[in-house]
Amino acid sequence: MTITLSAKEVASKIEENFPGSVVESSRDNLVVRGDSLLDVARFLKDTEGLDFDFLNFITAVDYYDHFEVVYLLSSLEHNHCLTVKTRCHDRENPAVPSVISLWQGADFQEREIYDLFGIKFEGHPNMKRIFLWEGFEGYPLRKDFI
Amino acid sequence: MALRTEPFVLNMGPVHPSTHGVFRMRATLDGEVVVDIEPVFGYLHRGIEKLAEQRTYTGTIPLTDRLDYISSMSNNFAYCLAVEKLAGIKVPERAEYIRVIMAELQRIASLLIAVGSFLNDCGAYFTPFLYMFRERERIVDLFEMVSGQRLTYNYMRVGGVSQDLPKEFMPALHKFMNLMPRFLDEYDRLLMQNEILIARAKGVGILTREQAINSSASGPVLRASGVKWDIRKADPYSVYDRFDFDIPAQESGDCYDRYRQRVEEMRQSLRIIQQAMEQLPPGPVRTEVPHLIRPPAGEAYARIECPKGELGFYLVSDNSIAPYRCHIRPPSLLNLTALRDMVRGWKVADLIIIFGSIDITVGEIDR
Amino acid sequence: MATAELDIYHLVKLQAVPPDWPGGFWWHWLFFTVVIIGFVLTMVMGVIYIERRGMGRMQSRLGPNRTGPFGLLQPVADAIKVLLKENIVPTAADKLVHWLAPVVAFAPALMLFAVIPFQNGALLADLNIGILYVVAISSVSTMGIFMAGWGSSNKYSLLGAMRNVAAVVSYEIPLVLAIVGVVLISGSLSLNQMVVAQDIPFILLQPLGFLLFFAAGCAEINRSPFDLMEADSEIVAGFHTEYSGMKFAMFYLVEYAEAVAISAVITTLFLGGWRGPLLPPWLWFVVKVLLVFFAMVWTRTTLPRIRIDQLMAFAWKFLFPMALLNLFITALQVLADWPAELAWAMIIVNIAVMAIIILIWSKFFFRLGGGRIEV
Amino acid sequence: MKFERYGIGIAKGLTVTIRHLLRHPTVNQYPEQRLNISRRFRGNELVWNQEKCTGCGTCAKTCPQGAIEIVTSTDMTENKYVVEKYEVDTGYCINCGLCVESCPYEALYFSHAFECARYRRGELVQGKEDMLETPERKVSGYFYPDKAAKLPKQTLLVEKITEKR
Repeated sequence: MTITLSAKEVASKIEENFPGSVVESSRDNLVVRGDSLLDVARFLKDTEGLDFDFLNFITAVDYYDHFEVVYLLSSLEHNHCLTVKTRCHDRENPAVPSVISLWQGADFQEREIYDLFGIKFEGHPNMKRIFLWEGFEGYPLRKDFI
Repeated sequence: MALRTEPFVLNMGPVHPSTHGVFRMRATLDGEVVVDIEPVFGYLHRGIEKLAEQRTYTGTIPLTDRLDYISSMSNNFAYCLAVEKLAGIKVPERAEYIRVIMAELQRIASLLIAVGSFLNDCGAYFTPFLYMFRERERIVDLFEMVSGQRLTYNYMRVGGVSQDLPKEFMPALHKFMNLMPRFLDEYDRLLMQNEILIARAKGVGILTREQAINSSASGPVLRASGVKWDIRKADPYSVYDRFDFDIPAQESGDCYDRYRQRVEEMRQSLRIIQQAMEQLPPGPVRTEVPHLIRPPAGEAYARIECPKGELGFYLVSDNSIAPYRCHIRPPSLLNLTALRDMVRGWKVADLIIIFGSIDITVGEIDR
Repeated sequence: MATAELDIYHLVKLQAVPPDWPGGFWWHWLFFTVVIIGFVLTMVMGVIYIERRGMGRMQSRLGPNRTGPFGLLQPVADAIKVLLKENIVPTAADKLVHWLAPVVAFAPALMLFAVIPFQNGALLADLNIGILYVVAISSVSTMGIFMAGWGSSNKYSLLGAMRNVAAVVSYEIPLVLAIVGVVLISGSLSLNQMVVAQDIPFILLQPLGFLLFFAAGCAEINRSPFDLMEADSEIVAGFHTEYSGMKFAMFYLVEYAEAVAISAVITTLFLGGWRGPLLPPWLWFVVKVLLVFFAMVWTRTTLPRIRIDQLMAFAWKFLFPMALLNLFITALQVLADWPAELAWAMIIVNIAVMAIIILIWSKFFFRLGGGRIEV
Repeated sequence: MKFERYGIGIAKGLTVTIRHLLRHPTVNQYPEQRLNISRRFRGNELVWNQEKCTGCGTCAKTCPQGAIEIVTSTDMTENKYVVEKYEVDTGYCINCGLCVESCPYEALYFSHAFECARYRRGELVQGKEDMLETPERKVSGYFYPDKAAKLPKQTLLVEKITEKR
């Protein structure tokens, strides 16, 4: 049975290594600050007990005042999974560090989020639209795009 | 004196006999050797995630039929699981078993197409494809008897299934069950040990274990690379923990192993259906769920082992009648991530086979 | 060998049909030209029908049965449909080469039939170097196919044409060596004499030669497992992607005419052309040609395609050495002057030799390339 | 080709195809031989029962495509709205069946006919009058088991003995 790790204990571990990077950690969601996302992700992937080697999916949700990028990580040997979120409040050009260096699976999903939400992922080699054509202006999945 | 050849770009355009739908690859070739490949998506983008935000929870079910239109029963299943997890709805026993039987029949039908089109890409001139469609026809007949349609079933509802099985379903399923294993054996005799196919597919397009995990591949592609990871065993949903079946896995992760992996999985699905038929309890098939469900605000992610891999629905609800956000984890798109590394250095003919062995449906890639 | 003792005098008496049969030379020429063209076109129609109907039934579907009784007029319907289609020439195409390619490809397929005997002595030109003429002419059609590939300035057809040239060049050698084996036994190059000399069909005396010739022949006209030139799942339709209308009909004709030609050569060389107990000789010839063609349809329905570098490896590393070995053993047998009565022992020896050579060669010597190149 | 099995695999494959020559093909000739479709078939036409329909408009609200257009007059005769206009644009309809399931008065059914192609896009719109039940527009058994019992049994490929394995 896949155990969803409780965000609290993982948050405490992250706090030790990267002070001030966890913005909010309630029972089931763990919100990490945007700029320290990459180190937290590397920490989650490489530490012995956690080793989240499988990235299930990345998606984004538009909550009008901020965007929330949701990562679901899971580990195939320990069979546990964790949801990590990060928020970006700037609506003009939101940016989140790209995790493609850790999980190659993030490649198309980050391009899709950029294409439909407009959230740029720094460090992504091929940051282009994936579904819509280059000349398309506006980002369809935003709540204000009618 | 090295012969100076400069690579040219070959456009395996949206209209190409073996791109399984409107999918385009810009392949840079040096003679016959593939130097680089860049997939181009978006020809079938219908914006299903945006549409889902304007439809009620029940109205989105016909939308999920059109995602991976070759296995729409599994899409319904995943979506209904997600909504039930979000709203905390309990599904009656009989509905659970009917869902398992339908999902496994859909797995066989979808894997039949995957294997049929892979062998057709290898060059066996349509024969395996037509044999496969003859067997798929028997399953689609059963689906038509139950749901009324042959491709977009729209059979499962939040809280169970829309209608109970008709009387003549079980005898027909019994007939199908004792016909199918013999077909799979005949199918092995046709091409499994064929020397030409072995020469063409063995050792071609190898996806190593680490590469598969790192590029979030799932389903037969992941298991063919030697990772024994199947959501029906690792994270059993619905009543899958009551059946005993095993997870086949191959070792080297080349095209031939993916083909063999899919044939093995069909045999395991037959075992599951056999057990599910015996344990099918009587009773209601649907809990009383209001037509316009208003799940409490929150989010939920439910995933199933669909024929292509791990299909998941991430639903965010704000206690209104329509989902606030509905993200679909597309196994076909994520299995394609490693296509570029698998294909570089092989020939044009291998590019087609490797692409065929990943088995994608464009409806699920572009959503 | 028994046949080597037959002197020329005896051979001439055997000929039922005198060389210039219906009157003078010109009558003979006119009669046989009409017969050949009529024969090739009707055989192509029949062969298209057999392929579509046979493949249909093998794929548990019906195959054409709407046009005419049992769908017999389907090839005619195809021809009319293709003739009425618009003749599109791509703008960037090299007009002349594009237009000329089908003709250059079709002419040799037709010319091949000049030396094929329908009945004892009944052939357009009883050349005494018949088989050499066949080999020479059959490689001219590659020019046409390459012109088509280059002329239509389309990347897919260029790939198809390049593959065709590579395949035909490397399969010419096993083809010719297999023929030399037969020539050694029959003692003459003329196809007519070969059939006359076939008291025992050469397929029994030369089983390995037959297999080599069948494989190399299939590769030459890109059928069954070697149909890379117009591999529809990879390079759309190979060299005739950009052809439509009349020109496509010509290429369609070329493909099947060459298939009939190669089957005709196989029947003449190995299955004892027109020789057969009851039926009239020319009917035997037609039945055997259709039988060999059905074998091609059968392999085309079942076997997947092999890759271009495997095609080359198969030609150079498998067929070519086997052909040399076969030639060497046949030469030994001819020198050993085997008595005619013990012919059946010869058959068993040859079949055993074939089995041994294939086993040894495929077990130890034949390695396939890895296929992946560091890019 | 490594022939380590000396072509036996190829030979086995060839026997499978040649054996198919002796078997009965699984196809049937559509216009002449017709199969019975499923009793629950969701044909691409709707059948509407004028008496039972109270004009509540639930079907129009449930349709995900908004293909049903219903206009009722305001006067209530024996607590039923008089339906003036009831149109289904079968061009938009995706045959999902949610309207038939949601109708509280069982006034809406699917039709059992599947040959409803039209030449003009305008003809796809089904008006009020050509949605009533007629002998050739039979009612499909989708969601109504009693109506399904009256329809002919579905022909299944499983039961058609086409080949002995």
